[in-house]
Amino acid sequence: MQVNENFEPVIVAFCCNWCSYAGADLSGTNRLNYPANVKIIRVPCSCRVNPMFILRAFQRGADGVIICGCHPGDCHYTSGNYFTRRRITLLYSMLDFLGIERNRTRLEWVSAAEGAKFAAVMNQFVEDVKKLGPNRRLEDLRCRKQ
Amino acid sequence: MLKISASNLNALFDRIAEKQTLYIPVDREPNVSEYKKYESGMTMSKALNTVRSAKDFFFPQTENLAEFKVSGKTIEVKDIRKENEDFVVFGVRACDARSFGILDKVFLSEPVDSFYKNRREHGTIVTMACTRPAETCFCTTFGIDPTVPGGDVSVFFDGENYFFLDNTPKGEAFVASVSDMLEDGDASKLAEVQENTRNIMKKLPLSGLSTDSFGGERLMEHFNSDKWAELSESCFGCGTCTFVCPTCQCYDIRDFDTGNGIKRFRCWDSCMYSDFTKMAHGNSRNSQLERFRQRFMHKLVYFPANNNGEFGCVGCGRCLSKCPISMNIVKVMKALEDK
Amino acid sequence: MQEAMIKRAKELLADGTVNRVMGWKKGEFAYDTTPAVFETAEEIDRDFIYNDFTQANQSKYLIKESRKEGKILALLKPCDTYSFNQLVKEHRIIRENVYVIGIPGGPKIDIEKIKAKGITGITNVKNEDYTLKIETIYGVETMPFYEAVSVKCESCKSKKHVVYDELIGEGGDILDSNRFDMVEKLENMTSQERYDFWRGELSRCIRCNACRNVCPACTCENCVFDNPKSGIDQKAAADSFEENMFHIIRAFHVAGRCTDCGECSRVCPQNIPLHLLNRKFIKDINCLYGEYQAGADTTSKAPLTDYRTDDCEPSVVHERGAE
Amino acid sequence: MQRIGVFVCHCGTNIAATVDVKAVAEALSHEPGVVVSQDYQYMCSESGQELVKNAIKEHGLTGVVICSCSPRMHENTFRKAAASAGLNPYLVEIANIREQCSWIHKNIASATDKAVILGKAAVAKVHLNAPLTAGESPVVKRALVIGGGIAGIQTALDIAEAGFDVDIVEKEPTIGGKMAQIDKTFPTLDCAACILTPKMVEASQNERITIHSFSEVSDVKGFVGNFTVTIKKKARYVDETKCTGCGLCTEKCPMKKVPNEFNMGLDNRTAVYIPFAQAVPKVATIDPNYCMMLKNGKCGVCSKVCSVGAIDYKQTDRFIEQKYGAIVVATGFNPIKLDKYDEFAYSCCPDVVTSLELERLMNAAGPNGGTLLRPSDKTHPHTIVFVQCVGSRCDDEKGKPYCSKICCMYTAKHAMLIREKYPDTEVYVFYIDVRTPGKNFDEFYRRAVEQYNVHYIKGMVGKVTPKADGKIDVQASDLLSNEQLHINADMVVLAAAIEPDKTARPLATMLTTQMDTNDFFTEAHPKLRPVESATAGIFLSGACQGPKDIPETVAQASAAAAKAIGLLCKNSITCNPCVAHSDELMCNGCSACEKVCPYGAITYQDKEFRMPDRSTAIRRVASVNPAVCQGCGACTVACPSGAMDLNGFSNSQIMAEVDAICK
Repeated sequence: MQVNENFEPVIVAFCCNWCSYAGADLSGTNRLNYPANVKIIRVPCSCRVNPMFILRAFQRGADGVIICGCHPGDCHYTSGNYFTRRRITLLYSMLDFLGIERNRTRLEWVSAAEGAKFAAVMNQFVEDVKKLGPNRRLEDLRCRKQ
Repeated sequence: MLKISASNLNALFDRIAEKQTLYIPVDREPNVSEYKKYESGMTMSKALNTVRSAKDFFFPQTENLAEFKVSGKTIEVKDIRKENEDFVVFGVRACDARSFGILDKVFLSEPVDSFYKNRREHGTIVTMACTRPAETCFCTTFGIDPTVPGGDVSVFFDGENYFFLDNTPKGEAFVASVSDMLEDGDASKLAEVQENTRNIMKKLPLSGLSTDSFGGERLMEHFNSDKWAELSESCFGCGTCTFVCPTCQCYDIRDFDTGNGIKRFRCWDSCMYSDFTKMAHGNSRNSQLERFRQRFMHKLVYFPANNNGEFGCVGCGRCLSKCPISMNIVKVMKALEDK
Repeated sequence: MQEAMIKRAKELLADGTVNRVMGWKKGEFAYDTTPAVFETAEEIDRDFIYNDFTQANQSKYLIKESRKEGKILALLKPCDTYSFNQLVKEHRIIRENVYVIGIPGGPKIDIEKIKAKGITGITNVKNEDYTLKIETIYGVETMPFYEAVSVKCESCKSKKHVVYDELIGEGGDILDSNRFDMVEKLENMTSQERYDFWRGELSRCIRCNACRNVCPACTCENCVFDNPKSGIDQKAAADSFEENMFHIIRAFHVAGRCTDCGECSRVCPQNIPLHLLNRKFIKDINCLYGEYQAGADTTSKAPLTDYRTDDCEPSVVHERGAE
Repeated sequence: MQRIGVFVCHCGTNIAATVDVKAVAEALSHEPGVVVSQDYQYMCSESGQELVKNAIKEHGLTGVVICSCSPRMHENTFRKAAASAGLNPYLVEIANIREQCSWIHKNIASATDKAVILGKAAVAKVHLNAPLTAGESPVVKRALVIGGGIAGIQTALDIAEAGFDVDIVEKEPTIGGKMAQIDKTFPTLDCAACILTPKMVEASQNERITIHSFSEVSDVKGFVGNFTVTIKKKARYVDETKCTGCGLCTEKCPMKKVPNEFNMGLDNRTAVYIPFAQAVPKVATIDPNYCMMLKNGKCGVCSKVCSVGAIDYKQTDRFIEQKYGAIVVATGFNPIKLDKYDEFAYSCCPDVVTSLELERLMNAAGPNGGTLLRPSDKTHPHTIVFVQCVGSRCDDEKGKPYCSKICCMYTAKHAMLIREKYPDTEVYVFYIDVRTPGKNFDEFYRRAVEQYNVHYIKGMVGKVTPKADGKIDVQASDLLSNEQLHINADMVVLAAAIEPDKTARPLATMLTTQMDTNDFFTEAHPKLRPVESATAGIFLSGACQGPKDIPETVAQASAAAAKAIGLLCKNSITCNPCVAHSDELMCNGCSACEKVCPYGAITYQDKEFRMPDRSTAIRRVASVNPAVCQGCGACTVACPSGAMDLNGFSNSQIMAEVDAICK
């Protein structure tokens, strides 16, 4: 596929407060670079991420959405990320079923100690989304930037 | 009368479409038709009527009214109205053709709805006389003759040729614009076809339905009828009847925040919905009974009361076939008149 | 069958077991039937009908009806019993207030399928040994019964009544249905093909809410799409996104709760195969988290309120074959 | 109209080097609602905070956005500053432009752009922030300990020592638990009774401790600081307050053929009984399954001999209700039942015993007065085979997947004690691995091998077959020398796996605490909160959380006590205000939220509502207990109607952030 070098995707990352947000902080503390396309929204737990939020992001112009939470078994709230895993798996599967490109969505487990993983995941994700180009299948034309 | 043979109909369509947008009913599935923008090679549907009515052409389901550009703390209002382009809708049935008259009474009376007016002025309605009505048809109840379908141009089919009769100056202009493709023809067979159709209409199961019991005079009697509870009992409050109805004209106006500004749009609303006419104080009709009653009272009582006895229903029968629970205006009329 | 149901309903009314009967009422035509509540034997004698066209799932009405004074008789087809059970499980139906008689189910006929043959002016439809004899004002037409079977009955999942107080006729079994065939077919398409397919279907949506309002799983006091506070309320699909959004969120909200009764597709005036979205979730749940049939019982944990520590990762979606 | 203040921190050069802070402040000043937008060298410094406080007062701010380091660093700092200036602390939002912006990006233009967007998102969110007040919930200054084994006793003693009332609920007639049945303890070989019974007495004599023996928890309601527990005091047919424990009734009771559970059924007791001499409370209990008076109304001997009139055949179960601030679970363990292990002939051969049975056989208060004799013929065994890991580390469903942890050490103890007392006895131990982590544990095991010549054989016992001559054939493999062995044994001792007590699961349901698949209670965090359950106010003591030896159990018991004391010390608990709440008008009562709540914070009630159509209806609606909710938000997504929302992270707030980021 043709990659548009000038395409700067909008990436929304939902990070749980206890692991992944802290992991993102750690990658900052360790000065590990990842693209500025990624904007993080802090949520208490990955299980707070409602499918509505993900669709909303695509509607408003996001080109990729990634959810990060504690590793299974390490959830601050003991079971939140297990629910996340089921919900998000099903949602992503449905988006795929509707023909939305799979690589626009991702779920990753990043612990508070995994600053390097956070940066690596974001680098990879941004690259994958760049390859896909702008989100056209799940955008709201009314929201497209003029 | 001017005519074109059935085999040349598509050539006519091609010609019309050269100059303006043409919409014709086409089959989506066997005998399930919808209006489509004509593209060369499309075949006009033989189904009696489209699933959705033709009101969309003048009163679309959603329509942007204005835009507000927001940057920082400033708001700029943008008038997005623009003159529509001319278009032709071909194959409208008598019932739908009548529905435009009803919509006109709403949108073209003061204050005039400029969006509607704009579309109306630019649209030419070419109707098609019915020859094979369905059991759900009851247009004759409302004084409609499906064999004389009205619109700007009426088209009649005698089995071989389509005959054109212009009813309005706009219709006249339309016929003139394609007259080189038309030829004079013998319309003698038409009367027979029409008579035949009228006879079928008399045999239809709903042919005996009458509006005698309805109209503005009997407002309180019908409003207070004890039949509404039973009639509305199984209504789910969906908007199917209103959305397939050619005369339902209620809408809501909403603002959509695009992130960069606001788009103000209107969209169809349904009096069957629980949030219909919701205001700061709440809803004016809080039970499904009241909402259900509103819809039928509007069509059968309020509308004629305000419009010289004209009813807000054209008997197209769409709600009869599409209601998920098969509750419809015919059942309501029969229940209320049975006094 | 209709006679047996009427007889039993009248007995239960007479002996005071119930004070109302939920059934179907005759309509204007041979094929239109309306769910209705009967209060007297006379009403039943006059209007009660049960035939090849009584498709409507009555479970949802019982939410309201089971909260009224006295017990109501519900005549439930096998598929309806699943919806009923699910609603009992979600505390929406008060079980004690409903007397359930399991009645034989379909296959039911969809009049639209008859009309799609170009048959019109229908005055009567008779099932003569699985050949439909359709009387019309234009003459008599015939067609094979199976060609008119409604979509929801074509891939019937079960003839078993999962809840009842008594049965009329015989109970049946869970069937080995082919209901996931179309989902599978779509799964095997490319992403672009699937996208085109669904755009074609969902772009017809007129947001009449029939699918939602008929759905026995959609029983919210106030749907998020009607609630301005939800931030996603919408009255009409003003953009293709909103068409997708409505159907994705609706399917998601009923995921693990949808019994696959097929009412959504039955009532869609635009013939959108909405049940495929629900079936996709059901298929995924079955494949990924173990077989689960919503409504089969009132005690099991629903797949989305449950988890296993060794559940698969969402990457299964990304790793599934080529896009 | 909102009046929002934006404060952009330079963080020295940490932010300012890559983000044009002045441009960020300028850009955000144009956002709707923003009335002041400033930048400053160090916003977290005293003078930086002053800047914020003054702006709040001067501009009457209704919301504050700080663009600075991670909220994990200074969110509290700025919240406190806002509060001191009279602004609700939850009207402060942080845009993380250091860790998540300036430190990871090199390009000033793109880092600045991103900082502006993060700032806009925070402004959009703060528009929707609601002032939140942390609720207070009073703490009942009384603790409940469920289980009266060494764990429960230790926890209760520690809590009482700290000055709080504590109740022990024990299902058996006496406290003491498993440790009371043990003969000696490893690795010191001191007598278990000698160290346990003084503790039992101490507990009974402590004024702050109430022991409900022969009792069970039948219902738990409430939440941290305020549990209401119903305790079922089972009928023991003896008035506890009158019985002096003289034991005359037990001597005179004619029904003497009741299997003695304290001695693992190896001998008998009477129908009216005191489990063992040092029982606490030392009160007789009548076993209704055997008492002839209770069964058919004929006997009444105990009643006649009791000089204080304590016998009461008409006693029934009594229920008492008590309020507690904290609950400690100490339900302990049991060895698994071995009836499925036919290969070890446990069910058919009396000389194949479990380790706990061996404890009783060797105990001075046991069936044989401390002399080790074969149960079958009361002869002295000369060859004893120990089988390790019976049901532990098992893949099949007969056993348990985990290591029971204590078996290696007690087997070494048994082997050593036998060799010490009966040097003519050969002792074989078949093991998979010998696991001896623990202070002086490996030394202890090596003594068994080196000093006491216990034959440790790495290998599996395949089959145990009782022979006609009374001997037992033990067929085994020696994995190290790779040969098949047959040992002609007199006794076989099986180290049965241990499992949580059967009462644990129903209890966990009542307490809304979590359990793993093996029915061990799950701790709130495996490393950092090992003695707390995820449910606030419920603590875990001893083997109910996982297999443990005595010192570990006692350590954890004291730790659980310390946690409970920490809670009881408070007059009230400050609740996290960022909790879920349910909009009752929208709630369907479907229970989806309740099912995903890990804390049991959601309950349902039937409430009367005035409906939109002016009728009244009784509706089942969810309500969240803010003292119990921890604010994860799982319920908000489980709820299809959107009735559940989360303070501080509401649907509209998160969507406002999404919108701001995407536009």
